[in-house]
Amino acid sequence: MEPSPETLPQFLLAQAERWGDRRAAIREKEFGIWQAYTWRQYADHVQRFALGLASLGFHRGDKIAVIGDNRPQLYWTMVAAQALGGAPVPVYQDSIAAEMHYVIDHSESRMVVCEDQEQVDKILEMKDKLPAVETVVYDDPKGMRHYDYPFLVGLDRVQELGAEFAARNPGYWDAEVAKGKASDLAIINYTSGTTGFPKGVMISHGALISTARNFLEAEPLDEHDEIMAYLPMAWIGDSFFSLAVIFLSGCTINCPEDASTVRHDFREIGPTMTFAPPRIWENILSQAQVRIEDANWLQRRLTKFFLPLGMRKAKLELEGKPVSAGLRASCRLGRGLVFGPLRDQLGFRRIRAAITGGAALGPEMMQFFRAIGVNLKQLYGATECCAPATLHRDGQVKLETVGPPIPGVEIKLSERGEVLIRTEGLFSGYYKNPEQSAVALKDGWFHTGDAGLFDPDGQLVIIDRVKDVSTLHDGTVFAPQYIENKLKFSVYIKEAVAVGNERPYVAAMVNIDMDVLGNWAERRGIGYSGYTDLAQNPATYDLIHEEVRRTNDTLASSQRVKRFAILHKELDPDDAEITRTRKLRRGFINERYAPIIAALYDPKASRVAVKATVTYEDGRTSETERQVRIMDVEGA
Amino acid sequence: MIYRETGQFKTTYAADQAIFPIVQDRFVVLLAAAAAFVVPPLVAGEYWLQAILIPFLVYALAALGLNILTGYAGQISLGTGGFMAVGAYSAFKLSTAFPWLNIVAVFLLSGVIAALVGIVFGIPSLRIKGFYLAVATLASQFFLIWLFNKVPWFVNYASSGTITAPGRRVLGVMVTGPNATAAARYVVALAFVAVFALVAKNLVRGRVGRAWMAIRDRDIAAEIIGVRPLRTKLLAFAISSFYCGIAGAELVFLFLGSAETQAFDINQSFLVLFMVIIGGLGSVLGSFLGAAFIIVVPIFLTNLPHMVGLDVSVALLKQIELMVFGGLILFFLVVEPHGLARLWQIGKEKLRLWPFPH
Amino acid sequence: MIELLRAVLVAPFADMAGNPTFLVEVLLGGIAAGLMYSLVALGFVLIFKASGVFNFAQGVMVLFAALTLVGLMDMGVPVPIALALTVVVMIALAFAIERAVLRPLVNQEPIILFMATIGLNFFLEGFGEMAWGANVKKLDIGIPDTSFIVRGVQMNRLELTAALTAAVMVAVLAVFFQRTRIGRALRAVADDHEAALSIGIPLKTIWIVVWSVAGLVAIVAGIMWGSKSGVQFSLSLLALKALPVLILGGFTSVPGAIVGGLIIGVGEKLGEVYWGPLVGGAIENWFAYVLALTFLLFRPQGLFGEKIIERV
Amino acid sequence: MPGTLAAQSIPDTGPAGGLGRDPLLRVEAITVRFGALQALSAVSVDVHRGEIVAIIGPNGAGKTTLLNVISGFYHPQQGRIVYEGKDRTHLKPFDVAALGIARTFQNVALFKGMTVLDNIMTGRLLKMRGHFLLDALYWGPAKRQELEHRAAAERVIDFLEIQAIRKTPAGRLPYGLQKRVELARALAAEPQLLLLDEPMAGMNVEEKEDMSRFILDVHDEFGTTIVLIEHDMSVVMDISDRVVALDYGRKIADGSPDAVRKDQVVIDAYLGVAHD
Repeated sequence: MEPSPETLPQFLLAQAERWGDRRAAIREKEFGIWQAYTWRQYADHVQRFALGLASLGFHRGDKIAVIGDNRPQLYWTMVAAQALGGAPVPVYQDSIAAEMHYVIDHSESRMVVCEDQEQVDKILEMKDKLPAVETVVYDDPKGMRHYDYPFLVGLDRVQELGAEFAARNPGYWDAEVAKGKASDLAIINYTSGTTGFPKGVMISHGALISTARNFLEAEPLDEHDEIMAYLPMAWIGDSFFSLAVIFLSGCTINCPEDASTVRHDFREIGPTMTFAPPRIWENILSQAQVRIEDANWLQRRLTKFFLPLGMRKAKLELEGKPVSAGLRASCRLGRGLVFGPLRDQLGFRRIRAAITGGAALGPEMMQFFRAIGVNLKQLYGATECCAPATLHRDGQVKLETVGPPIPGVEIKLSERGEVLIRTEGLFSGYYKNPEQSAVALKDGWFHTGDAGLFDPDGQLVIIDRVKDVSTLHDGTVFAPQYIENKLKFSVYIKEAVAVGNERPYVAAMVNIDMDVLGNWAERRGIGYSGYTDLAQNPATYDLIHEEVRRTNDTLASSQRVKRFAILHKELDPDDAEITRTRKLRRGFINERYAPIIAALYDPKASRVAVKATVTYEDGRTSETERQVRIMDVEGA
Repeated sequence: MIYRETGQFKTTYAADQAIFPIVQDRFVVLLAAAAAFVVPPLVAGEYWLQAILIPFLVYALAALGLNILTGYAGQISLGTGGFMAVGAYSAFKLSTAFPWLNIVAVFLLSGVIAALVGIVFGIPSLRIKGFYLAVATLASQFFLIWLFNKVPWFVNYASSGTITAPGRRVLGVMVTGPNATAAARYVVALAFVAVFALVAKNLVRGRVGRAWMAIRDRDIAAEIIGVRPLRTKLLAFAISSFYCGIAGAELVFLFLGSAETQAFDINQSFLVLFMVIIGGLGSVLGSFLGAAFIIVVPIFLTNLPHMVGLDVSVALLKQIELMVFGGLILFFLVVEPHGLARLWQIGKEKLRLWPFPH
Repeated sequence: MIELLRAVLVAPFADMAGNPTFLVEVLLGGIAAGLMYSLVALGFVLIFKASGVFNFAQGVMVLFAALTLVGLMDMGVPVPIALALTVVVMIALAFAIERAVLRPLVNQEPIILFMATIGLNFFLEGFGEMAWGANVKKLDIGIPDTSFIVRGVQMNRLELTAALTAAVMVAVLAVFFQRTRIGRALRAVADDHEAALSIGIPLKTIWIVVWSVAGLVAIVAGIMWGSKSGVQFSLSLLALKALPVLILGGFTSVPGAIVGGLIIGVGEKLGEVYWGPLVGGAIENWFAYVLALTFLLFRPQGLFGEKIIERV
Repeated sequence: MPGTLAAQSIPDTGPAGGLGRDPLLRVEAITVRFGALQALSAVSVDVHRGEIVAIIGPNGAGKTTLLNVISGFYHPQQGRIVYEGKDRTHLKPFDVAALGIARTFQNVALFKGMTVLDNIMTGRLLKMRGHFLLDALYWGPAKRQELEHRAAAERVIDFLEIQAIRKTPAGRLPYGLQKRVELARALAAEPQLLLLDEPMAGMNVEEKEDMSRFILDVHDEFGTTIVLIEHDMSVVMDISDRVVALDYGRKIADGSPDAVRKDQVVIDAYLGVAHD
């Protein structure tokens, strides 16, 4: 029999061999119902598209950029490229033109796969600045009936070419797949680097498969499991689960119909395992809280009674403390009346493992989801180690930690407290960037750039970015991200920036959560014309002041926020102030908001004028003049 | 609260457009249907079957018919009593003229005859709308009752002027006539209403139902996308009268045993109209809820004084009943114009969304 | 087949020509009955014209008025005071109806309001019976129900007074609607509740005024019907009789109600007397409808109603 | 041995391809009077297959009346409507619909009591064959037909991107969405000629852009001939091949968008020069 599978396409063919038409590999909500593709159909489509690519001149070592939402068609173009020994380069479809151009140009992609007219138009605009690109493939033909560019071709057309090609060279497909080796380049994920241009993380088939195997040892999945594909395809979180994990475990992946129907489709499928960054969990919680606030008297009374109980029980369990019989009994009653229905409304009824990763998650979030019976747990990792490095095990989930390493991963701390990772699943360096590779990969260990420590149970605790661990001018060390996460636990605060490096005390700049604040303002009859107006409203300042004071109580006195300001505009990836996955770009922020920071440290200043440049989606910018108030925090 | 809808995704249009897409609903409805066929015949006493359950089923069928015409097609009708009479008298004539004919066939045929009469009286509905149409249906009500009163042929020249249901068997069991047991009559009535409720539901959710609702909501817009107004309205009249015809036949053969035209007068039309309004216009379930409500309330009123111990004259009871009916109509129209069905729907919606409001 | 046609189309006219005095008498009977219908129809038109509500309960209001009057007289209350008291009762009823039925249903579709009046009809029937007892009572307020002969034709004093009062009522109402300020406000309300409200017409008072006036019309009709055929519950079915009248005359015109009533009254009597025997008699209750229907097919908006234009 | 890149052949209906041949719709000297009011007087307009014709003119110029005459609501006192070469003047609205003419209304005429999906499915009634008995049983060909047409309706939903509101009752939708659902219902009938009565009235800039894109997509994708009434001149300039201007029931201009815009008579009509 042929050798055991080493590359993703070989695993795909193995699964197709094993399940054939008996089980669905991937489902897509289209035209109102869930259309399923079995494993054999998945493999057929990949084969036909790969041979089509071959007939268009795609050969071993080539790169193909892929832009669009999570669609089966786009997944099988990625696997098709891998089958020919090439590598897909997924791109964030809502990134601005400059970023998209850099990734496609830097990765020297010879072909680009676009989901629909919107992406094709972006490529056409920058086509002359992309010499390497020879072919653009599109999936949804709508609106492009009159496009007659020689290099533009439909996905079905490519598959027709594939069928013809297969007829002409029968043995070609099996030969190409068999050539695949574990060390071949599987995918290049461009990280949304916090400094400078994104780096192209080269990941081999071996790395992806070994990490998947390690992950499945810690979190077993099989062909009965369902997972949802709603994360951006360019994020390692999606590539790891939607390609590696399903090919190894045989579970089924489901693609929602449209960005606007994700929550509804999530509930329809009721996945058994899901992975998402904190902002998705924050969205779910704040939406739920807004709906709970609007409920009638009885529902609100019941929810407001049982939820705190459930969260206290979850907190005790997370801290390993005993739970009193009375609390346990009332929570059992709560499960029937509130938690069960809540879990069902949010679509988590069948969930076995809900994993959060990519940034720190507030304790309130953890308590809420665990209270309603969702097994939410932390995962820590990075693109450079195919996503998972550590993972909470069931029953040993703790608040402050990100769990022990998963099997096959070693973690140690450098003298400066930096977390180092060694595993078979490490990346093979940054594409065309040996210097950065050398900095990150020293004698087999990957330098994460995160500062951390181990707790007594051997679980990793992440404090902050190594370079952001700052010190006040009197030398005391403080972790901005740690403070920011605590501030973000408040439902009213969407984003927070803690400053204080070389300064007398810690201060903070805050973004309010427009949905929740808007709802709060409406109920109190506070009128407001827009984001800035509500942000600078005295009542908002008092509310946020209360939140900051409450957070200060949980912080050591040296770490407490002495003064804060509410920013006049939301920190936005389009203004390059934060990355796509909402990580702060501190250098850029400190420079742009210098006037506010100065005012924070000028005791006399209670108000500062600020000039704000706002960039619109199509790149145009405009200047506006705003007043931002500064407020002292009592008892800090 | 009791609903768990996560994970019930649909992979075919047939599943998505099923009458009860949620598995919990399907389970409850099938259970209720099975119980309805088994439990009452065994458990319920003669009084319960004869005074409550059988009239409820008969009037539910009539309410279903009127709901199709007024609730779904938007054509007001005060002629239900007349169409029921047509059904009853044709059933009487058919069963006496062709004794060998199976009673089920007799019912269906009398329904068809009523449907033809319905079409004739539906023709004016093309040119006139709203109140004027109510007048046209009133004309049919008075004319039909007068016809059955005046022409002795309809009562086989019986001097008493009443029609009585002859004894007929179905599958060996006596279901009509003097010695048919209440349980047998109950099961036949239930079978009819169950089948025709399903038929009504199928019609309403398909092509025909959409044409009706289009005419009801915006007849101009309906016409412009190809709905032929007269054909659609007449179809509604035909089906509605078919249902009322069978209900009329059942009223005599399965419930009263014998009747004269007085049993089908204008008050019957109002009674069925109340059921449809209180039950909920434009809802199959509403017809059942309305029928149950209108049948049970008078019985409850008559028994209430005895339960409470004060004896009240029959006349006063009748007056109170009238006042209660009138008062209830006003109450429902003010509180919930779409009737019990909408209250039921809101209740169900609350359960499905618990603990969220939207 | 021919003699059937002859019997239907020719014979009745021959009989009419053969005995003119009898014909006149039948005609007079028809006119009298027609007037009764128009009085009831007038109440309908009034409320429909002023509030857009097709008040099915007008028939029972007539009964209610008659019952109150007779009830008071039985208790020995002298006629004029009884009359005054009945007026007060009817105005109180108008207040109650406005408060309980009309205000909550402002701006609902006409069909909802129509059904509300059906509910009201049943409620008042039960309430009337409970309050004043259900047996038939003779109503006599001093208008002699005797008849006299004029040139061989029998005239009935009561029917004449009824005709006179009807004529007076029509004149008063016509002036009321066209000339007075309230009249104009009434017509505005009938057109569109919200629009009327938006320009400051006090909807509440308007409705009370309208229903009170309808109450007075009901009293007059009650007296006429009561004294002619006694106060009993068939009176409440009057509403069904008034429908064809409204169809003929158009829902919104006062003269239409009177003319329509006369046509129906005369048509019914002639039909009953001359064509009735052909088909077994008692065609009275459905003949009016058929007459109205045939008329409706040619002029959907009735004699005087405005032409209904469907704006898209 | 890479194959050559075969350019994909896209069938070209072309916007004004059919100028030479006889028009799809010919409105010949139509006159419509309501009592004394002369709504339209001797208006003649030709619409060729695959064209987008905009009708402009001040309020009360007779634009909607013209659409109503074409769709069979009003029958003109004089003049003829010739569709595909045959005289169609005195047809009933549902016969006009059967010819493949669909329309939307100025102030949205949706079936409030039905969901968005049902509204769109009603648009497909003309395409559904009637076998009543099977409908009653919802079985066999009747059920198959229902599912086929559901799939077709879903394609329209996907085309106009209204997946998220598929099961909401039409009455509850905001104005902009109701307009889009009405367009979806008209498209579901797969018309040859689409009459749009102010499709963008009351919409904000973004909604107008979406609606214009949809109208152009419909024209490109299905080659539908479109006649639309529109006040917003920038929209008219962007999407129409030809512009017809009406004023006081008379046609005062008929030509390319630029020509009509510069036409002094049209400018006067809009700016309200005193009439003789």
